[in-house]
Amino acid sequence: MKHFGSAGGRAWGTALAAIGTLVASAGVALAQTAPAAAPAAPPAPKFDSGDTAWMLASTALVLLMTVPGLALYYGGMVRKMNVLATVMQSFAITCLVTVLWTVVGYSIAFTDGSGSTQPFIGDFSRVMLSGMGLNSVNSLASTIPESVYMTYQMTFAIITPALICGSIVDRMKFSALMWFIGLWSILVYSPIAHVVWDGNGYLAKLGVLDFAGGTVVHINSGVAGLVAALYLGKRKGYGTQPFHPHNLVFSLIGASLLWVGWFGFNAGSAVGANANAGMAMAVTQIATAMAGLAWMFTEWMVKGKPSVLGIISGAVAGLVGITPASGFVDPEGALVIGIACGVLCYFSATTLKNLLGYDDSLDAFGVHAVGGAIGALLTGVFARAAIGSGGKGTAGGLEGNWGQVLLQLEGIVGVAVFCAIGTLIILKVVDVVIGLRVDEEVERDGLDLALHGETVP
Amino acid sequence: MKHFGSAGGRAWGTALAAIGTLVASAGVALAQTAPAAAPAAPPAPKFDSGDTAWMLASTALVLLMTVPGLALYYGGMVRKMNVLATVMQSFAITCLVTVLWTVVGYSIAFTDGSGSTQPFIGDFSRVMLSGMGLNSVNSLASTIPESVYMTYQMTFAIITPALICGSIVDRMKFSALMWFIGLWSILVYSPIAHVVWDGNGYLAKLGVLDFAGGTVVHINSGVAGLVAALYLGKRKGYGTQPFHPHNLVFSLIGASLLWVGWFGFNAGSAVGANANAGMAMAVTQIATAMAGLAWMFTEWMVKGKPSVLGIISGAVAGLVGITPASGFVDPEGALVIGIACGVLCYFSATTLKNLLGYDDSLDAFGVHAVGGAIGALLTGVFARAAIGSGGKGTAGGLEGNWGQVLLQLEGIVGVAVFCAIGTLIILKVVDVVIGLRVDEEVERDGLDLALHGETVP
Amino acid sequence: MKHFGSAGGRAWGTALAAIGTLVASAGVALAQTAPAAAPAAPPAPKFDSGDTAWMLASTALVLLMTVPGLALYYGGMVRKMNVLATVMQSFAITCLVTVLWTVVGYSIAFTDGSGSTQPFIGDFSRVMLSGMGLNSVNSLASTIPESVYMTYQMTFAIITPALICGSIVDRMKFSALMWFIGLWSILVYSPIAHVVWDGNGYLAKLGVLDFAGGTVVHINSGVAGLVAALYLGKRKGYGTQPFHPHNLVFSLIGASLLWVGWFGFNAGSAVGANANAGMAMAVTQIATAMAGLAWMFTEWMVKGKPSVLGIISGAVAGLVGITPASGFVDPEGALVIGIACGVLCYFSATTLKNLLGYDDSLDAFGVHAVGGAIGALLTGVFARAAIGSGGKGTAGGLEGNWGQVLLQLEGIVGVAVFCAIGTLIILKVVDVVIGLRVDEEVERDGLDLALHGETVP
Amino acid sequence: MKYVIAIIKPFKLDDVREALMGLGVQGLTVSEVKGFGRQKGQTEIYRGAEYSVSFLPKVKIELAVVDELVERAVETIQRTANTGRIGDGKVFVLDVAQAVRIRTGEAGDAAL
Amino acid sequence: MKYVIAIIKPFKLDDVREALMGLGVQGLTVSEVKGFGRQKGQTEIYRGAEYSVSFLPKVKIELAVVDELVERAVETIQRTANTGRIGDGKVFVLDVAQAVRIRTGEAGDAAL
Amino acid sequence: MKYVIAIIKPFKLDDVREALMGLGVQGLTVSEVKGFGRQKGQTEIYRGAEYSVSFLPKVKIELAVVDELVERAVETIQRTANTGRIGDGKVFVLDVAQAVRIRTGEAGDAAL
Ligand SMILES: Nc1ncnc2c1ncn2[C@@H]1O[C@H](COP(=O)(O)OP(=O)(O)O)[C@@H](O)[C@H]1O
Ligand SMILES: Nc1ncnc2c1ncn2[C@@H]1O[C@H](COP(=O)(O)OP(=O)(O)O)[C@@H](O)[C@H]1O
Ligand SMILES: Nc1ncnc2c1ncn2[C@@H]1O[C@H](COP(=O)(O)OP(=O)(O)O)[C@@H](O)[C@H]1O
Repeated sequence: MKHFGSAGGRAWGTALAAIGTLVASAGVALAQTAPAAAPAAPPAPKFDSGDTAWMLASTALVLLMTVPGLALYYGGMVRKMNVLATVMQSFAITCLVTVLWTVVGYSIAFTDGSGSTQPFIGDFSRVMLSGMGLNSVNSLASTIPESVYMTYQMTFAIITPALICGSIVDRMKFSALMWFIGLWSILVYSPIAHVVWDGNGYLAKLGVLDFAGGTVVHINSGVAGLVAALYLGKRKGYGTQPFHPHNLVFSLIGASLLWVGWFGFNAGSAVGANANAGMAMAVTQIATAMAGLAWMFTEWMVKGKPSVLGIISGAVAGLVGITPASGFVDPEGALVIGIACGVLCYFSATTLKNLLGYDDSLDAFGVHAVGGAIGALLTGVFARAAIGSGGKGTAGGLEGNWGQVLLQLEGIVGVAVFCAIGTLIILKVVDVVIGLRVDEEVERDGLDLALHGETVP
Repeated sequence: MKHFGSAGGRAWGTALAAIGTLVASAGVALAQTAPAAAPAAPPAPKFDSGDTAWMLASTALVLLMTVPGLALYYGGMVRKMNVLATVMQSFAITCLVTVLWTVVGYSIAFTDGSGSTQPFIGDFSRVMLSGMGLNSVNSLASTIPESVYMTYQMTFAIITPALICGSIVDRMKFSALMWFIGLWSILVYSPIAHVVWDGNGYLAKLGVLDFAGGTVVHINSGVAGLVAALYLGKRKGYGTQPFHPHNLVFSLIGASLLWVGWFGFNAGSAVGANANAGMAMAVTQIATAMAGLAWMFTEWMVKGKPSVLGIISGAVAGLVGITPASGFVDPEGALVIGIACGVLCYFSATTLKNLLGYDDSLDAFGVHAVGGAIGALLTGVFARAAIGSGGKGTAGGLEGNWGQVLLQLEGIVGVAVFCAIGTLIILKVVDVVIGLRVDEEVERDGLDLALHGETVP
Repeated sequence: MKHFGSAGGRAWGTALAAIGTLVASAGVALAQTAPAAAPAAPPAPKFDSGDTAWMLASTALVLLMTVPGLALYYGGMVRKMNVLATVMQSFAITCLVTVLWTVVGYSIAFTDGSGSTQPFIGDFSRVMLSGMGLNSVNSLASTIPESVYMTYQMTFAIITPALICGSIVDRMKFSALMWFIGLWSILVYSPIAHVVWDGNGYLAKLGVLDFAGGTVVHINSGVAGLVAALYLGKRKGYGTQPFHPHNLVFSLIGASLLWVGWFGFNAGSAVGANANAGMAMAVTQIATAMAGLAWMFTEWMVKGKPSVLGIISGAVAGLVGITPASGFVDPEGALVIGIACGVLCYFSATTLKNLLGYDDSLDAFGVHAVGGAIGALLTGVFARAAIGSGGKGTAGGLEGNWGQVLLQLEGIVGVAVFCAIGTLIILKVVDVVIGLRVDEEVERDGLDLALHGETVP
Repeated sequence: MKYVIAIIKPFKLDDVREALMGLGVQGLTVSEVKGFGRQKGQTEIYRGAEYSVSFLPKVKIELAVVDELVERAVETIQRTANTGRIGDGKVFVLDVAQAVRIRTGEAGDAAL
Repeated sequence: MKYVIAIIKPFKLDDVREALMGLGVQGLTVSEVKGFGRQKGQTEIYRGAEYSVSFLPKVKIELAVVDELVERAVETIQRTANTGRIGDGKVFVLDVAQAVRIRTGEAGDAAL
Repeated sequence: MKYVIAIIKPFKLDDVREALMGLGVQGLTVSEVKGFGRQKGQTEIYRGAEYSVSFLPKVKIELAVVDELVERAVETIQRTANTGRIGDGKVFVLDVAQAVRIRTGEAGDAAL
């Protein structure tokens, strides 16, 4: 429990200070550009071609998740007049974050850093990817070229902010979104990725388990989504007018591509083509399917009909839930995680949301934050020593180590709080400077024509 | 010829008995759950990272075939009012079969089994995937982790029953479908997979060649589809009202993803990244393209116009036909198989169907069973010793071994008969218990709204 | 500069003669069919399973680019009445070129050839892929089976002519297209692939850098497109009636799949799972995103709104531009190439096209030829010795070797001129024999129903 | 001449068209509409939100007919489109002041 | 009986329908149309081409009402669909010669 | 005031709209419809099944015009939409009892 005491509090305070430093020094670093000299080429490392092959493929798979996967998943759910604006968000974020990650994001997230900020952010040695040559290696991925690892992680940096859009569709200005996401990517995503995944990261050192991004990607995006939804307020007509999803066939394509791409996400997080990757793929498949069925049957019982939107939402909830667990649990754990995510996310995206009355439009919070938290906690319960880290992994509660569940809880709370504060500040700044929300008339007549000058038939 | 004599008859009789045993003992096995103790971890096997990489990727590719591939291929062909119900079938089957395969399907299909049932089913040692750890290996795939092989085979177990839906769209209850497919997956698919692919399988031992599932997947699903179509009867208005395909762009996307994913299906069936996989990919591409052209030109000559639905149907027919052959034939064999499948499936899905008058709605039988049978037979003709099994393969008829063609025929007939009987029994049971067909009014006004409470624009 | 002198001129003259020889001897070769005897199997080569795994995956990825990627990218942009005709073109070309490549295209492009034609075409030793067995290897890809390399290159041969269709949609007869593309594939594509990529190729020997096809694929298809657009003339109503794109969601799916698949295109061109592939993937991602943003912001400034069509066009322009450069430049070079392609292709597809008044309908020229030329030139500027060929690459202008830029220019001009002449001749022949353009009424009422007997809703 | 507007259930379209042809009607125009009436729609559910579908898909047939045919046309539509269930639809008849065939410029009954 | 045709802005549909129901109207038929009028559309841009959107999405409501209700129905539509901005649309009233309920064959006011 | 309903070939829409504007018409409403008539459709083929397309895509234009303009409007439509080929369509003219502009409440000719 000690992590929740003052030590933990201080640590997270330092985190905010670290971000302050980041903002300040980024300007400087960018001005100087990067220490241009690539380090004198060390003897060429011997990469594993099989691991490299799988990570190249995984990178493609994770990119597929956002474009066109997420674009379609979200695009099919909004009203006809906002379809293009919605798919545009995913595509533009893909472009924007790619460039920012190249410029500074990767450096913040995945370099060592130094001194007191080291647990929270890296350093600027990879600004503009300087020094990343054919022979360079990131210590987190020793059997593959750094260029592959950088690009692979880039695809995670892309999808996370794109997920947030589920909460703010139909009403946020495109220009404001670009600013919001740009700042959020650098100031919230990169630090949290460092904290959780880098060897020096605060939560990594504590021993919080997050195989593929339950906290970094899903709780992070889901909480940011909720904050943004609350800040923006409801859509005009929400709850009174019918908001007919444009075309659920698009959403089904999107969900399917998310599923397929998620193999790259989870099994790719083994950073190699090995038994860990294989088991991660197996449990991902199992939890996803189980959650799809769980949501479907719950809805069938509660509402009388199993819907397409229901089963695909359940599958996505399962994918989210298994994400932190995928390198640590076995098929039985996966089944339980699947059921839990399917059932609980159903209620969080329907009953809970209606009860509390916020307009988390496409349930980025209700599915991603809730599912991510369930998965992160259950990772603490179901982690098996014989599964993690090539067989030398951390035990979870069922194997006697209940302390892991508390650790997981600290991870969840830490990420959620930091993210919420960071998101709120950024939103406020962008709101003051250029305004977040479109005009009432634009919202009423649709964003597609007003913001992008295009329409769908 | 002896296999068609009494010995063969007895063997297939035993098969049905084996299934009986299966049904009986499954309950017991499930009650005891699995022999929990994972076998004392043997020394970690040395997996080939390249083979593993390719099989991970192949698994993703084959999943892509069903969702969204097959969902779209079928979904685009039905009338607008049934589009969501159709894509729902593929997605829900993906979820359902994943869970069943985890619970018991894999164990039945891909464990050794023992005694007199060994040629027909495995045993229950992998129920709940118990004992499948990081170091375990399936003897059919010695260079990759068992978790990968299990998941890879799972994707085959998924797509096979999903294919059946082509015969029963527009009129089957969703609840009945779930029961039908669930039972069929366990009682028909798993045994047939064992019979054809497991080292101890009856047809495998006979020497029937089926590289990637011409019998197990295509004849099996196509015959089941025909039986289901005959059992259910025609759709209301079939032949008299125009059944306008909703959107052939969706079908084209689906066919394309089937094609791309099929590389995982056929080249993946080499279970490694080797020259066999390469040749399987090459012949798959060639036969598919040839069959697409063959169907297109046939239709162009017969009907006066080359259609989108025609060329994509032809390509799928080619993919089906090359499936059993893909590890055994060379490019010239692939061209012949392509032409044969394109032309003959054209006539079976048009002339023959109209002649016989059954409503195999989207031609699961006309394309998959017919194409699968053509491919299986021609495998016997074109198999080349220098291509199969890394160069030490079985010769086909053209290389003098015409007996192989008879063997292939036995495989086709054996699978078809077993499948037809099993399917009929399951349909009858489900029909009696909950009824198979939707109400007339539901069928007339569309399944989307009535069964799933959703519509497409 | 000498390459532009008479020597260069003579060389290109020989090229045309070589093609003449080709046409003449092809008949003969095909008549004799191939020298059937597969060469006495040499000792089985030791393939790298990781390299093979990546190349198998890459092949699937590049196929994904054409079907359904390009089909949708183009299909979404045309008017509703021509959607099916447009997607049909991509699909049918995929089938047609696969067969032609098998029969003769691969042999022309990727065998050694001999004598004076060697710099321009290969020989007929691989007609019908004869002699390509499990153990054969192409010298350009020594660590993988030849079957994989052949199929991988086939996917390039497929997408190139499919790209041309962007210039001729809405008005070319389907039958004429089949003839045009068939002849073009054999007489233009295969020779140019040989010239640029084969070790004996004229431009390869000169030292022109084209990693993944900036000249072979993009300049080639773009120039052919322009010639065809000029030859065919404008669409009826072009410039006066609104040509509303049917559905830009389809185009966005298409562009996304192009992007994802392009990893196979560019990183696959490293022909292995190594650091070169990794760097190629990284710079591809970066240039694409940068170009997407560049086009979007340019349009935003010029026209007042950022459009979906704009950002996806920009991304494709970036993909095109980085193609020749992807194995040679670092991330900073990629950013510059991205900006240049995004901005310049914007103006070439809008201002320039309107100024000159040709109807390059979906901008195959404006994006592919222009983007390809920009990329090819900037490859000469930004090539870094430490990036190319596993670290032993060619230096570009910025590293002092400005001569490379001239070489690149020769490559561009050589390919463009040869392609233009070849394309024109083929168009003329097909026009005379069967006519290129549909009837006025068919054009007005839509190609879907008239040519293919189908419609979209 | 009269202008007949009929709102019917979509699956009856072909029957009605054929019946009218049998009567000698030479042309008609059809559009997809949504109808609101006594017939109640089902409920669509999207995650938390439920919408009762107040508008049901219907087909609108419009045809101009010569006065002599009107009565029989209306009666034919009524009979053919009838299922006896709520929501079968309506037929309305309006007066036509003038009619012209675009191809020829013919006016009046000759325009049909 | 009169036939009322109203062209309104799409987002007003539900309000208008409810207001008419309040008046006792039992049924109506709706279709999506495109309107051309004083209200000018925005510009759509596709690469080099710019199209000023001359047609704007509107909704057409058609309903037959008994004579007594017509005035109030028209007034209700006018009031409810009104935003005060250009492009609000129009209401037209036409005479009905006859009406039939398909389900029952009832004619005249009883058909509604 | 009259209500003009014209069924035309889709590709003629822009021409007709412009011609009517030239005449001083200020507004009109357009919808996509399917027409059945003398013009025969092509055949659609889906695997084994062939459907002769009896309904062809047409565009319906509706516009209310003041009495003075009616004749010229009809004539303009007829002339502009004419291709001389079968299937060019029809123009029907109906009487309008009342018209209201929703934005202002103006009635009669002032509503247009
Ligand atoms: N007053 C009306 N004016 C125009 N259309 C109407 C009117 N009343 C009903 N309709 C149309 O007729 C359809 C059927 O009407 P409804 O009241 O549901 O059943 P029924 O025709 O059996 O009385 C409605 O969906 C609507 O499209
Ligand atoms: N004369 C007309 N006949 C039929 N419909 C009309 C006519 N004039 C306008 N409309 C319809 O009404 C809509 C609104 O008209 P508009 O002139 O834009 O604004 P307002 O109604 O405020 O005068 C148009 O988009 C069109 O659909
Ligand atoms: N009696 C009618 N009532 C309403 N619409 C009609 C009628 N007759 C024809 N139409 C419409 O006009 C279109 C053209 O009619 P058609 O008979 O094909 O050719 P034409 O106008 O040259 O005689 C039809 O497709 C249909 O939409």
